[in-house]
Amino acid sequence: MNVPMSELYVLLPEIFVLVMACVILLVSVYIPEQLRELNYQLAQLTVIGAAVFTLGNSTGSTVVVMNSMFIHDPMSIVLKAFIYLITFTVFLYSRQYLQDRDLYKGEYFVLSLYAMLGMQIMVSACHFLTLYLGLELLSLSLYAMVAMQRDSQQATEAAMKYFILGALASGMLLYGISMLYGITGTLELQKLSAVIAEGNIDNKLLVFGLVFIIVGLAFKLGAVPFHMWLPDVYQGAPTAVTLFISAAPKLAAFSLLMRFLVDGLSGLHSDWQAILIILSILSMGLGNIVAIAQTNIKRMLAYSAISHAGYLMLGILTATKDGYTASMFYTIVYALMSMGSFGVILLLSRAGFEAERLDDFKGLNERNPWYAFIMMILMLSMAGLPPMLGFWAKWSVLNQIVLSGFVWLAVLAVIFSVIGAFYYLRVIKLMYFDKPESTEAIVANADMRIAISLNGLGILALGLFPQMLFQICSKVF
Amino acid sequence: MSAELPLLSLLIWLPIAGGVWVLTQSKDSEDALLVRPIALTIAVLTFLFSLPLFFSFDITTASMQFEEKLPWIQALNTYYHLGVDGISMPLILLTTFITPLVILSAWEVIKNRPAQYMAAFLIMEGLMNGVFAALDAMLFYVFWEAMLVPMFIIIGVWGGANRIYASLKFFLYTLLGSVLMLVALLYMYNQSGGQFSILSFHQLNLSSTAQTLIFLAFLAAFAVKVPMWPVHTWLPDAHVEAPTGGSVVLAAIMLKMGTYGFLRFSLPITPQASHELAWFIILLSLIAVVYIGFVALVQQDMKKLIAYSSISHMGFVTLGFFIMFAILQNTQSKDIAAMGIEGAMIQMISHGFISGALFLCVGVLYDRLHSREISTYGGVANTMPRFAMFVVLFAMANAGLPGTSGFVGEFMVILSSFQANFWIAFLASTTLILGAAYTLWMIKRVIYGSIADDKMETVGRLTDINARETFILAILALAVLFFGIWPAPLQEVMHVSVMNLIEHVTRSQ
Amino acid sequence: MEFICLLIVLLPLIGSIGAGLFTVSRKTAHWLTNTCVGLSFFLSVYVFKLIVLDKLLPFHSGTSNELTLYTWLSFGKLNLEVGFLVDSLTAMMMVTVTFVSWMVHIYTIGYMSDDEHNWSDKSLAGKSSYQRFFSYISLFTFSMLMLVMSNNFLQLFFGWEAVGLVSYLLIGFWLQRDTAIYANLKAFLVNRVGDFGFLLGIAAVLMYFNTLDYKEVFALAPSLSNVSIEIFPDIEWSAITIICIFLFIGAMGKSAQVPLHVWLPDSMEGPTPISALIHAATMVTAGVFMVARMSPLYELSTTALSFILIVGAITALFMGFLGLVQNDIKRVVAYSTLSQLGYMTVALGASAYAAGVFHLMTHAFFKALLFLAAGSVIIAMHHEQDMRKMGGLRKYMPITYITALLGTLALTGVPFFSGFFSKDAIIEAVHFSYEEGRFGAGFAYFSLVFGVFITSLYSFRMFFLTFHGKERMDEHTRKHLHESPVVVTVPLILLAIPSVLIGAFTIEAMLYGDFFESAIHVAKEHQSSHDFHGISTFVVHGLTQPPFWLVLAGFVTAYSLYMQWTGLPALIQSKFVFLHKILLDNYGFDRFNSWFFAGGARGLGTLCWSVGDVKLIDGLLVNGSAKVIGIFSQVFRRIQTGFLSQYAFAMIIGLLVLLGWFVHF
Amino acid sequence: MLVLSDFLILGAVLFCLSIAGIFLNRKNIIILLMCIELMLLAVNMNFIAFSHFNADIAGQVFVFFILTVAAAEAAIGLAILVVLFRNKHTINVEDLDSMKG
Repeated sequence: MNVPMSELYVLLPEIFVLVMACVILLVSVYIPEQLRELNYQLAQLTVIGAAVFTLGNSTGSTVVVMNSMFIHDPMSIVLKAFIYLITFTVFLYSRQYLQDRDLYKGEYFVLSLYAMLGMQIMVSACHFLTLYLGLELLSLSLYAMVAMQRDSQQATEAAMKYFILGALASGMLLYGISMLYGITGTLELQKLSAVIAEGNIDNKLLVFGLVFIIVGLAFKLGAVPFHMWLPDVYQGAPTAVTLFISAAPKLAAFSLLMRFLVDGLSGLHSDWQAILIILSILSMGLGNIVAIAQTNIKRMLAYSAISHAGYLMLGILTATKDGYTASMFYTIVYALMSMGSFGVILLLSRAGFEAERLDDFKGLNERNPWYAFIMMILMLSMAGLPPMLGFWAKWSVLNQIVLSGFVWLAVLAVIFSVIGAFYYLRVIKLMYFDKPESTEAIVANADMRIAISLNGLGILALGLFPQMLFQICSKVF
Repeated sequence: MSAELPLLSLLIWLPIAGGVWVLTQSKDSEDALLVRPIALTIAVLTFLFSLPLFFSFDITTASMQFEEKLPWIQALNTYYHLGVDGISMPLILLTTFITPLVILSAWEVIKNRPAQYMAAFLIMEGLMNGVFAALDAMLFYVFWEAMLVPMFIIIGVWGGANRIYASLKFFLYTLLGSVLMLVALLYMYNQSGGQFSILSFHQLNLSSTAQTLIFLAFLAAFAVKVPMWPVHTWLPDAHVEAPTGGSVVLAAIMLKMGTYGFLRFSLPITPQASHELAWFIILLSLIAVVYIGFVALVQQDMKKLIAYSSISHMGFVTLGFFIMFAILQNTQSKDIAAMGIEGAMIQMISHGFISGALFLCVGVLYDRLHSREISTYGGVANTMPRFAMFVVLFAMANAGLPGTSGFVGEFMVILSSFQANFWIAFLASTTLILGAAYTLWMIKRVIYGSIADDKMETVGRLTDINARETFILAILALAVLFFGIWPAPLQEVMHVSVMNLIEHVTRSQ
Repeated sequence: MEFICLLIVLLPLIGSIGAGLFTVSRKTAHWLTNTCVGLSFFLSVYVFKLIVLDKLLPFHSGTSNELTLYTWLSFGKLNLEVGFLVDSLTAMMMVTVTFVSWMVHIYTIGYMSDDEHNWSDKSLAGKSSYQRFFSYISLFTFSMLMLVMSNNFLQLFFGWEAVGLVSYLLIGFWLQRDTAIYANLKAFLVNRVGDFGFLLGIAAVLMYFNTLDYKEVFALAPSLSNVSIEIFPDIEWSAITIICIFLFIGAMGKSAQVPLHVWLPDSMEGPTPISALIHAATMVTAGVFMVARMSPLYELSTTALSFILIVGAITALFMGFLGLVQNDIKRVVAYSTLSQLGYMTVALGASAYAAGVFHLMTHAFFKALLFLAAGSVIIAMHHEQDMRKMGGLRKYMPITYITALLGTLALTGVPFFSGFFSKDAIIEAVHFSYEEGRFGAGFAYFSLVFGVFITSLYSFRMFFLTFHGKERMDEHTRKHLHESPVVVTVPLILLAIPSVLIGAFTIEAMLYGDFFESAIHVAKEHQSSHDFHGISTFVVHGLTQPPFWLVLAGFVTAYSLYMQWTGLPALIQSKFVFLHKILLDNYGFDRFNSWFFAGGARGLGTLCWSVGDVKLIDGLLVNGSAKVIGIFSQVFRRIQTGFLSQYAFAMIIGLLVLLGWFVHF
Repeated sequence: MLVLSDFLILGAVLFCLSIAGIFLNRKNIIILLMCIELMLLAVNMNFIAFSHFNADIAGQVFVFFILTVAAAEAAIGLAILVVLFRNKHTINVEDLDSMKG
């Protein structure tokens, strides 16, 4: 079969990333110690290039290529754009940290790039096969990245857990896919929804498949009760990796939900709506409540991630365009916030010292008011307090569920968010009200400082003027 | 009639910008000598800018004045919409009036990171002005919530021994209230066809169940802020732990936001529910007046005592608001209803002066002996006669002595509530006795008496208030006396708006 | 004229501010205040002349006796204003107040001259006490004038509480004395209890008349005579009665009527000039004045009048008894004041307002005189107030002696002395209303008449114990005994004159003339038909009446007990030890109050706080919920066991639950 | 003659076996890896059955991909296992509990 050039052109970013990843892999094998910067520079170059290619081809129209396996639509463009942005920033943040820990090798970048590639594919997949492959590409790279710090017991343990459970989850996902395939006889999402729309299929069978698929998705998203891997992985993985896991894949997971539930199974929305409600309530509740008891900030943020997954689903479960917009907005905002928070953790960590205990934040305001301020913005934003960006994220999803009549769910959500506010405030409390344990200055190279400041201030500025971001998201659907 | 230069925006952003600037001045706390004048200048400037609000205010109209309207987030159809009427304008003036005093009161007292302290207050001033000036629900909510943060920091950083507990309690308590309000706002946003203009909310006609739910949601937010019994327990803790300035702002301004909310949201948006649940609010208010009065009586900590007295005074405010319905039922006289509401509003303002002044007085003592316990003192008048004079004056004002602003509000509220129901007035009037009892008993134990021998080293060595402190207290004393002797100017500005409010409420029932 | 009236009020205020707020020398302080008050006295006299003698209307170029200064607040039709109403009653009060006040100002120069001794040397407050004192009494004069000249309830209440404030400040003037600061708190709170009723009364007035202006209220009053209010479910009260009784509760507080009298004896902790000015002559009579002012209302409710009658009678009699057992010279006078206030109140209750006010005036003079005399004695005795340590002062301080004698005679009501006329008038009135059959009048009549005996008994007892008999003070004091300085004696003399004469001069005008025509309104059926045939006949008639003989009896008893058989009192005391206890205990009022009200309130407060706030609301609800969440989080984190198999298990369970929930084959 | 349901049941049984294996097995991680392979096989069984009975080739293509991924998965899994063993000197599932709560 021959693929026309135009279709390849659509695939250009993915191809480019793939090629570059392989290049870096080879380069990193042959270059000597002192040239390691090269990996980093190449990796960043790759990301930038991919961004250029993607945005360069961002006609508002939707293109389906590769025998309707690969879709190129506004949503995929926006999500990819943010994935690039996040990956770029993640590289920037992690640099120092990796150097301190002798992880500043090719692997990290290669694997991240493969993971990014996986996400790109997931984001613009419109066929079960591409979805599955993208997912696996992402997951496998992540497993490896978690285990990358070979001498760390925790890291390897986390990797193991992540791997086993991940495999289990994708197994279930596959099983669900196979079911749907069997029932509908197609693997294409559009066809699938069309077939369901005809409505001469026994709903029960579909729901049977649906449940398996949702389990797979919920695992990726870290929704209760499929969240178990999340705290351990966040805690165990090297912070640089946690940073990556906590940010970009959320976007991919969101697109996964969208592709499966909305593009594919919109016919069953009454069913998955109910399931999502249950999952989101559980996630918001358990995430916020258990986070209170944590003493390790990475673990705390893990639980907060779980609760955020709950809020994230609120938008989708309304099964309306505005709902999807809201959820997308939420996901993007969350990714940015979480990136910032882990960035600050990286900032405080030094060679041989992981700033993972909450107590490591004690008296940060005295050690360095500026970073304390940034962290405060991030925490307040996570807590969903105006005028931070996080507030508008919560606002948009709440607004959607109120609009679609789930006022009780909204009330529940805000009450959980108040409970959640407690542990974010505790971080602020530690930074501002307590005396520092160590007084040594915080060193970071300029690009890092600038990036983290931009990240924090961006959260604030976008919080004051969220118009732009709202528009971007609302254009998608 | 909007002024040439955007006054309200100025009142909001000048302090905030100034605060940020002050923050940047603070490399270390030594160069504070620079920081303080800057902060003070900004605060005073803000006050000066707020004066035109009062003097070029048109008291013949109930419509919004000094309006500003810019698109903010088109996606949500919310606007940067500011404006004041007779209800909000006095409160803005109160804010701009109190803040300079607060900053002045911290002059050489705050040694630990003064820049951040001053900045926090300036920023808070801006945010509070925002709350009072906002005519867009979302804008209002943003200011309303954002305000918590500086206060949280102030209590937590410069607070007393138990400050962590107090600050978290303050924050979460208020947050819990306001998030419910957020849901209500969202609900109305959808009801009103996707707009956030408060004034358009006033025009909604909601089903009675919806009204009740919305009313309760608002109640959750405002009752906590006011605070009304039984959600008041954060206040004493917050006051006790907060630094003097914090207590002043908290008591003088923040509490007013709750009551302001009732006027701006609850009454006009859900008149029917307000009417149906008025008895409930009145009940809570009376409990606040009587029960809290008794509680205040037995406090051993001066700040706690004043905090409790604030709660009981705020009980008068809520009473004055919601007695309206009963009055309109008994006597169709809207004037009397207005009397109740305006009395309550005057009570808000005067309580701002009085409680602020009392907290400053406690602060004066605290700065000298670092104790808030009543038992630490006794016979202070012997060593600080000038101070004693002020304290007694403010205490009397707090006890509602005619000729001081403290009297006006209580008088009007009692007079009007008598027309609603004898027993309400009866219970409300008990504050005459209780208020005098707890205030003057404290005065007796702190100010009067001879200095016990074991206190010769502490109380015996007290130095009388210096020029700065005298100035602050004198200004407040003047305000208290002026509005006590001639409250008309204050009442004129609010009258039309209040009448309009009453009209609106009665009409939309 | 407007300007003059304004001046009368403001001069004392200016004096007060000048002496109080600015640091001035003692000289400046007393000159300033004295001139101010003196001036306002003369101006008052001028006004009195114009109004009473020339029968002019003061304001708006002689067209009205009402003047509005400014609008305090206004709601639509309802205006709350500050203004003056100056008629004969007001004018009389103005003169009395300013005169007594002026006297006291002068007297104070001498009395407070060595005030430093009352302060511990470290106390800064002691340094400026002299100036402060003048500032206070001038402030009092201002407030009192505001009260009497007011033309509406609002301003009345203002003055009402303002005098309360000053009294609070002055009772606690020696703030180093625990007794003093206890007394002033007590005084203020008890007065507040009264004001509590008063305020409700005002609220009721506003409700039924929809105005607070005297004139309008009085005009509307008759039309409301049959409006009724339902305070307790289905128990109807006449609105007027409610208003009157509530207002009178205020009067009970200020004018120290049983059971709100408890503050007055303790108020003697204040310096003597204060006791004279505030707690005898002027402030305590505010209640009487108020009721007289409200006569158009009270006339409409015999219920209220009877209530007043009975309260007054009880006060008059039982407070008199207490005077018998006191040894503190000032306390004797204080209790006599209480009982005299009872007389006035009874007069009001008998709707003989004129008589009441008449007695108010005479009493103001002679009681101020007695207090100042007592003060002069106290100075001489170096602040020793116990009569048992006095005696035989006559030869040391003749002027004081004479004036005190005159005062005593006036108080006991010996013919031709002012007290005689006023008291007889009252008794007459009560007798009339007894015939008229007003409820409680009989009791009142009896207690007043018997009260006369008591009065003369304790008065002469005090007189003899102080000035006659053998000298019981210690050597040191005796050596330094001498007549008080001129600034003290002059006021005594100046006060003695009216104490003796004023009654005879003014009785015709005030009781039987049209003096109060415009001011006081008495319903036809309540007016006594007696008409006046000149002083002499009045006196002759008086001689035939029991009161006169009772005065004599009192004198004789006192003489025989305290001059002749001086052992007797002790004997009687031991015989009636129980009775004596009760009297000393002031019928247990104080103990009851401090146990029930003070203690009860504190107990209730503690309960509300420690149980209600701390335990229930804070402990259970607030911290409780926080704890619960904490517990939850501890429990839930257990789920995260760290074992792979459990993680997998959780997922499987989740899967199965979802399947079970949503897939039903 | 075999019908679709037979294959599906077989697939289901295999799937259940693998799941049971994952959370019943408390000892050896290698067994977990095997279970995962088994699970993928179960899925493959489904796919093949369906694609055969639906006469649609896509299912079988999918299976090839699954097999490939499974291989990769196994590789990574074993790699992690080796690292783990080097650190902990055990491959006992019970011992992977350093992080909890």
